Formats: sequence, structure tokens, C-alpha cells
Amino acid sequence: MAKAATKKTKSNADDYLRMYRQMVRIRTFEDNANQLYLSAKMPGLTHMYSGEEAVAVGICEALTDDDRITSTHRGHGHCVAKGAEFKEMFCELLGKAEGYCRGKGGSMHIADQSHGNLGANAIVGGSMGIATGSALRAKLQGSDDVTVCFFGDGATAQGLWYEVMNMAALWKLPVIYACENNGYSEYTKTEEIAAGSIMARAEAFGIESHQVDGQDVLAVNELTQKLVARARKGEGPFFMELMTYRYHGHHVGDINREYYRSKDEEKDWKDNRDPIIRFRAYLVEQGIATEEEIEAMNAEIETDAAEAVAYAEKAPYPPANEVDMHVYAD
Amino acid sequence: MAKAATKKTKSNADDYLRMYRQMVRIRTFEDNANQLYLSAKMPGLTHMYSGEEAVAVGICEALTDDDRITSTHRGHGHCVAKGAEFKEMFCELLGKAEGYCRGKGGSMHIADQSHGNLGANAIVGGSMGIATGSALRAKLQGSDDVTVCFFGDGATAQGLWYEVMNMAALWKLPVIYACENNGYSEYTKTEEIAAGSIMARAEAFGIESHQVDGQDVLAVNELTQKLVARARKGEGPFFMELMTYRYHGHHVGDINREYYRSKDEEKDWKDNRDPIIRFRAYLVEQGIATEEEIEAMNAEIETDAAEAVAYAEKAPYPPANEVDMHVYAD
Amino acid sequence: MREITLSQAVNEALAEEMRRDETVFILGEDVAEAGTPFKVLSGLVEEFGTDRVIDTPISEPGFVGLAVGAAMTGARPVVDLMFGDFIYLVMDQLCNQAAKQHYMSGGKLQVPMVLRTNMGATRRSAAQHSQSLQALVAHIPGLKVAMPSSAYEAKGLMKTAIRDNNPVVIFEDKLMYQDKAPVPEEEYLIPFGEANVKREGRDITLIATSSMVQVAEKAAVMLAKEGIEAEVIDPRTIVPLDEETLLESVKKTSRAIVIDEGHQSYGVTAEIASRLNEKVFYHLDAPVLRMGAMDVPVPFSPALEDLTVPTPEGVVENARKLCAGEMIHAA
Amino acid sequence: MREITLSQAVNEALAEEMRRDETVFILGEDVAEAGTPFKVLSGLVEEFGTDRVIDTPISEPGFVGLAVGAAMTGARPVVDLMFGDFIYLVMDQLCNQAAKQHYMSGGKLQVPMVLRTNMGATRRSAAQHSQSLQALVAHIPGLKVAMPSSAYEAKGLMKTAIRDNNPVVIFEDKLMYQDKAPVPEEEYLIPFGEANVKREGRDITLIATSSMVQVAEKAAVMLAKEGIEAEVIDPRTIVPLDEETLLESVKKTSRAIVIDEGHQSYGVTAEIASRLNEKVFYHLDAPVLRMGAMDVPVPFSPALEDLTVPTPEGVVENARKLCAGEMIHAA
Ligand SMILES: Cc1ncc(C[n+]2csc(CCOP(=O)(O)OP(=O)(O)O)c2C)c(N)n1
Ligand SMILES: Cc1ncc(C[n+]2csc(CCOP(=O)(O)OP(=O)(O)O)c2C)c(N)n1
Ligand SMILES: [Mg+2]
Ligand SMILES: [Mg+2]
Repeated sequence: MAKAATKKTKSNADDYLRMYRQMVRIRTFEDNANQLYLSAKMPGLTHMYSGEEAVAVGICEALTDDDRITSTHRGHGHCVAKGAEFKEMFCELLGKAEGYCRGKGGSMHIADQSHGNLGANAIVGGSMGIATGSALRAKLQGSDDVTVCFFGDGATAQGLWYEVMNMAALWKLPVIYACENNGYSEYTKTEEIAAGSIMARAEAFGIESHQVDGQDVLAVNELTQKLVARARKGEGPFFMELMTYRYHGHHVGDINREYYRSKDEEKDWKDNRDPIIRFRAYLVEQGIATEEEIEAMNAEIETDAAEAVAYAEKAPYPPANEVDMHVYAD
Repeated sequence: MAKAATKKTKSNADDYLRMYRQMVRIRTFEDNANQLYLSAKMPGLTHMYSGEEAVAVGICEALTDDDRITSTHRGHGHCVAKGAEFKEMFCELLGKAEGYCRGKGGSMHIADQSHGNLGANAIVGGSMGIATGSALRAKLQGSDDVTVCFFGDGATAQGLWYEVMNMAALWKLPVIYACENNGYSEYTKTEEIAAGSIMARAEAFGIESHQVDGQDVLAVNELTQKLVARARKGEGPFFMELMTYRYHGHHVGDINREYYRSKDEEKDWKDNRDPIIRFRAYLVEQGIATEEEIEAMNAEIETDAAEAVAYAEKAPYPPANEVDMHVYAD
Repeated sequence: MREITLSQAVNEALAEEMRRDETVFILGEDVAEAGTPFKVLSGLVEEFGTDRVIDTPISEPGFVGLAVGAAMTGARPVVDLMFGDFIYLVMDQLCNQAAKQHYMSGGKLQVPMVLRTNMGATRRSAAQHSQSLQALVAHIPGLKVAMPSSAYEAKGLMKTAIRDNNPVVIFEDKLMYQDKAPVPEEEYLIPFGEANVKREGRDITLIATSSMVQVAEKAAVMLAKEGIEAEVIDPRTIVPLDEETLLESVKKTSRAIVIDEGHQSYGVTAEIASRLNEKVFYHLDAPVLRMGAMDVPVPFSPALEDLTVPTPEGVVENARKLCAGEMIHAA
Repeated sequence: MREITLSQAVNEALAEEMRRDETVFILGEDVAEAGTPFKVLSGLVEEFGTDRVIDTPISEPGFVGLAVGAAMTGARPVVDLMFGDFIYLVMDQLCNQAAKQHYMSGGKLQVPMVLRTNMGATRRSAAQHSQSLQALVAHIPGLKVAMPSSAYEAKGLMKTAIRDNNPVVIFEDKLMYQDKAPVPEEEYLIPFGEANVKREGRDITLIATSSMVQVAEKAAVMLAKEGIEAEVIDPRTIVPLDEETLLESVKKTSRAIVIDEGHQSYGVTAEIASRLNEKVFYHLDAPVLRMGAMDVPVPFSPALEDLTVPTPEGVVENARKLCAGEMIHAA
């Protein structure tokens, strides 16, 4: 909060409110998804984005629908932030035909073509090539869109990243590598799996790199706006390391996790650095919204989510004949 | 030459003479191998190490037979420097049964287990994992041997390197990454395929890195001695970038190469920075050997090589029943 | 005999071999304190320490490469690859490096390593966490490939794999980790290349791998009620393949179905069916049928996913047709 | 008709498609000025510039990944993978990413890309530069796989591949780049999934891929002298596979040999043989035989390497036995 408050305020209250709204939408989406898992209504497992909302929202609010993102196994936040609707998202999570991918992708492959989300990916680091290739296409075709590649701290151990950074730097591609450093990959602390400095790795390829407080949506958004504008002009690529935290376990089933991280640590992040609480206080402080308005917005989002969940639960599965459809495009 | 002369001289003349001898052996081996190719006596293609002798010799002379190396497609130099014999090497190049690999590996897979050469590799960067794994084994088993991983500048584009550097650095493995930067990968200049700084990439993982003149065998050897000693004590890993040049084309068949590098450039390296000419002058200057002694040594090596070639040409191919032998170890 | 889960069986095999041979160590993501996401390795780091149960970064090509190098120089690494789908990432290290070292060096280098990974759909894990990719590695000379069908096989094959001087890939079915089976307290090994006749029968041979053995056994029970006696055989290792046992059975029954959870086309079932056709052709009363997974990426939706894998009912239907001679001139 | 080399044919196909569609571009190592080590792409960078013929660093997983992303967002990349053996390095990008996008997205995303690479031994290039790995990718749903057997096919299949909206892998035989064949001046495309009957015959069907078509044709000539009329069929694409043409032929001849240069076990020949066995079983007078490369890493020594691949003599010997009924009860 303190930090957000020190940022230069923006006059555009609508932008701020939309950012707040999007963060709450993500949190609410995840709470419902978790609930679906706990009540055994959701097939498989899923990875919650709660706690990291300022990252996805701060970045995606600096993008247009023409700009692309690639997402991760922890992808609901990116999907919401890039403009997706609850209904199609919940349908996808439940494997229903009205899902974004007709239920064929599920949580780990949710994609939303119409808003430029090229999809979540169940291979850690698996979308680094895709994002960079999207940027290569933009450059070759003289298009000024920018692609943001989201990935976690753990994904920095994948050799693919170094290969694509090298090409992005050589060819000045309009891609921004956004590393969501939440301190853990699965059940392991980042410092146990990352030698040296992650920032220095990007810098070694001549890529301008920034570390930013991932719990401060305005800080993230301002930096991203600047970098996106520069990337559009051919000054990319860029690297951003966003310091953040996931509130839940690695996935919804990771409940007993004290062997790898303490409850105190979790409590500290939740109580003292929550991106939504911080930004809400800021909005009220700056007179951009009243507590009442915010409560109303929250309530509205909760209703939206509940309705979408109810809709998705009742929605039909894809018919059996879709099983061998879409293997090949015409 | 000038640079070699500025180095603090070593009292051990034998060491110096052996280094010189090994460099000439490599050059002579390659001249014969090239001749075998040109006279259509050698099956397939091969990659000449000529020009880079000070790298392999400077490094391998700092190692014992217990220390391991992994080599590359341009591997004859490493093989000779690590102690291999001409006869078994030429037999291997000609696919004969008395070759180091019974003719099954050929130039690109030549290995010499007895001297700790774990083998050439036809996959660029393909041995980076092997070298690092050898070092992991040493650490786990409390053995103090060191592994040197040779690779080219082009190989730094393989993601595998970053993966294994990270683990080597995290676990302080006794491995030395030796990048032979000869300015080209195939028909492409290094600056066109490597963004930023190669040294900085290793440093980003917290790996101590050194750039050294790869045409100065004493400089290479002194640095390697220091690093090997430290690696044995658990202070590894290290990275060395050795600036060098290949005299021939990418492979023996790459004759018309002016479209990617000029004859002037080649001439400059050959005339002014040849590692053998430089070191020979130094040996004479320092009174370690006379011109006559050196000529005699050269002549002896030429005779050795000619005899080994003649032997290999007459040696038998492996019998047909070896074709499905060695697929599985017992 | 006591019953233990497949997960426990693997754990025991590793613990026993690590006690026996101190060059054996484990390498992989979250294998130590976490004991893998499937908890198969729980307790091992406590007994053997972090020097022998080593957590790696998420660098599959890298740590498989390390295993190859460690194996070439005197250790016996067991690599844990969290999902079989990640095998694509390590194909170069596995197939260009590990598989070929012994041959390329004319017999001088050896790569005694084990890659443990898994396979199997219907866990609602979607296209990149549900594949059964055994056919890919079975195609590459120099690799051995084991597919345990129960806790008993999982233990015996793992111990044999660790002692083998070649790279061995073991595919465990991730849905079977909690399945229990009788496993002796005493030490035993299961030799590679020895198929196991799970059930005898005279009318048709069902050759099935991994979890498909259960599918075949269920089908056999159903078929028995109709008077069709199915013989169920588990090859246990697909490389080496115990051709003899398979051929003997089919000579007797004259009919066969081959069942494997990998995609059907260009898959494991094609090789086994081809060998039967080539070698006991004149004994066959009907074409050898293959049942693999559908040739589609594994869909997430439960409504679709369940349609993609062979089922006991499907096997029964095919067996019935074969025995009734209905497959005549199918084409 | 004019004759051009396979290398020229590929070059022409690329040039024509790049002129037709400006979203087509080429990505790979030393593809521009050098025109690849095999010189297949010579001249293209001069016509299309370095923005459409792009030299990459030695980062196979990386640049295949870039191609997937470019294809997903509106371009049509043609990736040059210098040796087929490097396909192991790009399996994740090819099989987890490219192959599955369309399906995983419920039909919303497409990956119209081509991966051109090569195959074929006997070039004295040893175990890591001689493999024929088509079976690996043929196993993965979502990929199409073409294997041109001459300059004519190389051109027509490449043009079709570039216009296809799916990831297509093309394996060229690296020993055939200088082989000439008649190729029309006029534009033509060869549809996927249409086998080509290269020679008609009534006694036995030889189904062969890529350079093995030449082997089969030579065998057919030799067999004709003995009075055995062999039909030679080239499937041209192994995914999709033109089953119908193959089945019709075998119904007529009642005998078949399938020949492919990949390793025999768990290889391409197994799939084709299995389909014949399944679908025209009762027409067969003898077992369908398979001839793949030996199940050994490719040895460097010429004395050994030549033993590992199918030869016309070997095909003749097998055909003779099949036609004489000698394969009866072989096992
Ligand atoms: C290639 C690959 N290796 C391993 C996994 C299993 N896995 C899924 S998420 C994960 C941790 C990823 O950590 P990070 O990149 O930091 O992302 P986070 O989960 O923290 O958001 C692992 C190891 C995988 N999905 N893909
Ligand atoms: C994975 C892989 N990609 C491409 C090649 C083809 N190739 C062989 S050597 C070479 C260039 C290597 O350059 P560098 O590493 O600098 O070594 P140098 O030849 O200069 O010694 C290439 C691209 C290969 N053998 N392996
Ligand atoms: Mg993380
Ligand atoms: Mg080089």
C-alpha cells in the first residue's frame, strides 16, 4: 500500500477502477474454482492464481486485444485479465461444450483467441517459443502488436528460454518476458533451484530488465505501459521480474504444505502485501471510489461468478462425436 | 608470440616440449586426415581442428588421466591432447576394427575411455549434460577428478547449456566449461548468432568466468591449472572462453568459403597468431629447444603419422557379425 | 502374502537397491522432501540423504543429460521424470546420447541408468499430462522398455532395471499408484524379456501392457461367462520382447488381440501384431486385432476422455467377433 | 518433360509458394547465404531477402517454438531442420505444442507450419546423423507426415504441405538430393493421402517409402526376370495413409512386403503391415513381411553400415520365398 501510494497518480479513475475490478474478478474466479474442486465438481486439478492478481492485471491492462499473451499452468488470472468471460471459463474448467475450448483443453489449456490469449500451457516454459514466434510474426508482417510471455520463476530453468531470448534480442522482437517470481516452483524454494541472478540472465543477452513489486498493480502497469510503447517502436525485447506470491498450494490439492513453507510466511504476504487490499485502500484514499462503491462492485462480481458457475454446472458436455473432431484443421 | 613471451616462464622444459609436441601432433594428424578425405580414402566428412591446437593442449596438459573431457564434432584435437594414439585414431576415422570404437563411431564419435575422453559428439552441445553429470558423479563419490566440457561458440545457443550451468553452479560441481570461440558456427559469424555477451551468460549463474587468448598455449595452460586445482577443492564450476580460429572450412568439404569469410582474415590468423609458430619461437628464444631439435621432433611426428595412416589403410574392417553387437551391454 | 501398493513397491525397490549399491542415486524434480507429486518416493531422502535423492530445477533435458554422464562414469542414476509427456523434452539425451553410447564406442562405454516415468489417461489431466509414449522409446535401439502391470511387476522390474547396464525406461501407470497386489517380503527380481501368462485360455490370446492387463483380465472374466476362454499375457517388457511366449499362446488359440494405452497408429500394438502375423500366420484363424488409444490428443472433458481408451467391454466385443469369425472380409 | 534434381524441386516449391503467399517464410540454421549445407535453398535469400529466409542460431527447440507461435498468429513458417536426427530436440515443440493446439483449443487455434528435415543412412555419417525417424512423429495425432520418393513428389508434397493448415513434417532422403526426375514446368500439387502405384503387378505388392521406393523398383525389375510380377506402391504420406489403394492392391496380389528405412521394430512397417493384416487378412496367401533398417544404431564403418538397410537383393529374396510359399510355419 505504502508503495502504491508513492506512485504518481493517474487522472483516469476509470482505468483504476477497471484494474481493481479485474483483480477482484480473478480472486473471485479462483475462490469459486477452488470450491468446485473441494466439492468434487471439477475434474482434475487446477492451479490458483490468487495473490498474484496485480501481475496479470497490471500487465494486461497495458495491452490491447491485438496484443498477444501466452500463459501458464497457473493461467486463470491471465485469462480473466486479458478479457475473458466467467461463463466460458467455468464451462471450460468443467469440460463443458460451451467452454472456450469446447471442454477439450480444461484449466491447463484455456485459451481465448478473441482477446489475444494464445493459451495456458501444461509444459513449464512451453509457451516461450510461441510468444517469441508471435513477436517474430509481428515484426515480419510489420504489425505493431506486442506479445507478453508469462512464466514462473521455476520456468527459468528451462533451456528454451535462453534460446528464444537470444533470438528475440538478435532480431529486436516485440516480446516482453514476464517472470512471475512467486518464490516457489511446486514444493521448492526459488533459491534452491536458481543459481546466480535471474535478471542477470536476461541482461546477459543484452535484454533490458526490470524488477518490480508484483503486488503493486500501478507499479506493474506503469512499467508495462512504458515497455509496451517502446516494444511497439522496435526497442524490445524486455524482461520483467515480478515479485509476487501464491496464496494457495501449488495446486488445489496441495493442502499440507508446512514442510516447504511456513504459515507465518503465508500470513505475512496475505495480511501485509495483498494487492487487492492495497489497491482498494489507495482508491478510497485518493477518492476514486468509496468503500460502499467498492463493496457493491465486489458483490456484483460475486453474483456474476455464482451465476456463471451455476450455468456451467448445468451446461452439457460435448457430444461423443466431438472426440475425434479438431485433430486436424481443414 | 609477444604475448606468450610475457608469461612467467616455467622451469619444467619437459612440460613445454610435451605441449609443443602435442600441438604438432594434432596439426599433423589433421593434415593427414584432410589428405585422406581429399584422396577419397576416408568415408564421410570430418571437421579439422587445425589452428585451435593451443586450446586442447593447454587445457588437457593441466589434466590427469582420471580427469574427464567431453568433446565435439571437431574432436580430433581433444582426443590427441588427452593422450590418444595415432594408430587407433586413424583406424577409427577409416571405420576399421582396430579403431578406438571398432570403427563404429568414426570421426564424430571418437572416444578414448582409457585417457578419460568420454567422446566426440555429433549433436552440437550434446555433451554438456554428460560432462556435468561426470562432475556430479565425482562430487557424489567424493572423487577429486575434474571434467572439462569442450564446445564451440555456436553451441552456446543450445538451451541445454543454461540448464546444466544452473545445476553445476547450485551444486558446486567440478566442471569447467571451455567454449572454443573460433568466430564461426558453420557458415555464420558468431556475432550474428550470439546476442549480448557469452561470458556474461555464465556469470549470470554465478559462475566465475575468464576470457583467454586461445592461441597462447601457456596462457591457456596456466589458467586451466589454476582452475582445475580450485575445482578439485570444490570451488567450481568455471567458465573459460578461448578466442581461437579454425584454419580449414567448417568441414573438409567446405572449400569455397569466401562468401562468409575472407582469405585475408584467414591469412592474418595463420601468419600472425598461429599457436605452433608462436610457441616454437618462444621455445627457441628461451633456449628450451634448438631449431634442429624442433625440426627433428616434427619429422618424427610426421613419420609416426604416416606409419599410422599406412597401418590404418591396410587394417581390416570389423567383421559383419559386429553389426548387431554392442547394441546392449551385458 | 502381504499386499502393498504399486507406489510402495517402487519405493521398496529403490530403497533396497540403494542399500545394496551405493552408486545408485535418484535425480528429479521434487523427489526429496516432497517425495514427488505422486508421493512415490516418500521417505527415501530421510534414509539416504539429499546427496542420493537430489531435487533438480525444472530442467528435464539437463538432468537427464547429467544422468547420462554420471552413468557413463560409474554411477547408477535413477531419473524421475514427473510425467511421461515430458519425454519429448529429453528425447535427444535419451535417444541420441544414452541409447547409442555403448554401440558408438564399440562396446567401451556403458550407460546404466533408469528413467522412471509414467503414462495413462482418464485422470482429467488433458493433452499434455496424459500420454502413453512407450512406442517412441521402444523404437530406438539401445533402450530397454519396461511396463509394469502391478505392484509385483513394478518392484521386480525396477530392481532388474537398476542392475541392468543399459538405459532402461520404465513407464508406470499413474492411475495405478494406489492399486494393491501381493508382493513377497523376500527379495526377487523379474528378468527382462519374460512375459507373464496371467490367465490361461484356449480360445483367444489377449496381449496387454500395463493397466491394459487389468482391462484384459476383466474382459476375460466376462468372456468366460459366454464360454470363451481367453488367455491373458503381459509382456512386462516391450524391449526386449518375449516373442516366444506370445507365439506359443497364439499357436494354441489361433486368435489374438493386442491392447496398449498408447495411440494405436504407429504404436506398440502394431509391432506385436506384426510379429504374430509374420511368425504364426498359418496358425491364425482370424486377423490379429489391435486396440490402442484413439488417434486423438487426450481431451480434458471427462465425457470425451473416457471414449479414447480401450475398455473391457470393447475387448469383449472384439473377442466375440473374432471367435465367431465375424471379422472375415471386414474390408 | 524436363528433369530436375530433388534439391531443385524443393527449392522451386518453396520459391513458388513464397511468391504466391507472402506469409510463408523459412527459418533454420544456415538457410540464407549458405542455402543449407545441402545447398537445397540456394538462391532463395537473394530473391526473398533475409526477412523471409532467416538464419537462426543453433537452437532447434527455440526456432521450432518460434515457428509454432508465428503459425498460430497468422504466418506460414517452413522450418529447416538440418538433420532428421535433431528431431529428438524439437519433439516437445512439435508434439506437445504444435500437434495439439488445434484440438486443445476446440478448433480455434491452428498451426500451419512445415518442418522440412531429412532421413537416410549409408552416407557414412554415423549414429547421430543417419537416422530415419518418421515413425516417431507418425505416432502423434495432429501431425501429418510426408515422405517424398523423387523430385516430382518432393515438389508436389511440399506445396501441399505449405498450404495445409496443420503442422506437417517432411522427410527428404539426404542421399537423393542429386537424383533427377521428370517434373512438369506447370504448377501441380500432390494431395496428401493418395498413394502412387509406381508399377503394376499381380503377384506381390511392395509398399515402400522414400528412397525405399527405388529399392522396391529395382527388386521388381529383378523379380520380373524370374516371372514374378511385383506391384510397387509409394504411400507418399504416411499420415494420412491411403489405406484403400494399399488394400486393393493386396487383395489382388495376396502377398505384400512393406519397406521403410526406419528401424524395423516399433516402426512404420509395423503399422502398414498391421492394417493389411487386419483388413485383408483372408485375402493373404502368406504373411505380410516387413523390411526396416536393422535395430541397431547406425554404425560409421561402411563395412557395417551397408548391412543395416534394406536392399533390392533382400527384397527379391523375401519376395521369392513369399511367392513360393516358403514362409509357411516359419516360426
Ligand atoms: C516441463 C515440465 N516440467 C515439470 C512440470 C511439472 N510442474 C508443473 S508446475 C511446476 C512448477 C512451476 O513453477 P513456476 O514456473 O515457478 O510456476 P508457479 O507454479 O510457481 O506459478 C512444475 C515443476 C511441468 N508441468 N512441465
Ligand atoms: C543440434 C545440432 N544442430 C546443428 C548441427 C549441425 N552443425 C554441426 S557443427 C555446427 C556448428 C557448430 O559451431 P560451433 O559450436 O561454434 O563449433 P565449431 O564448428 O565452430 O567448432 C552445426 C550447426 C548439429 N550437429 N547438431
Ligand atoms: Mg513459481
Ligand atoms: Mg565455432
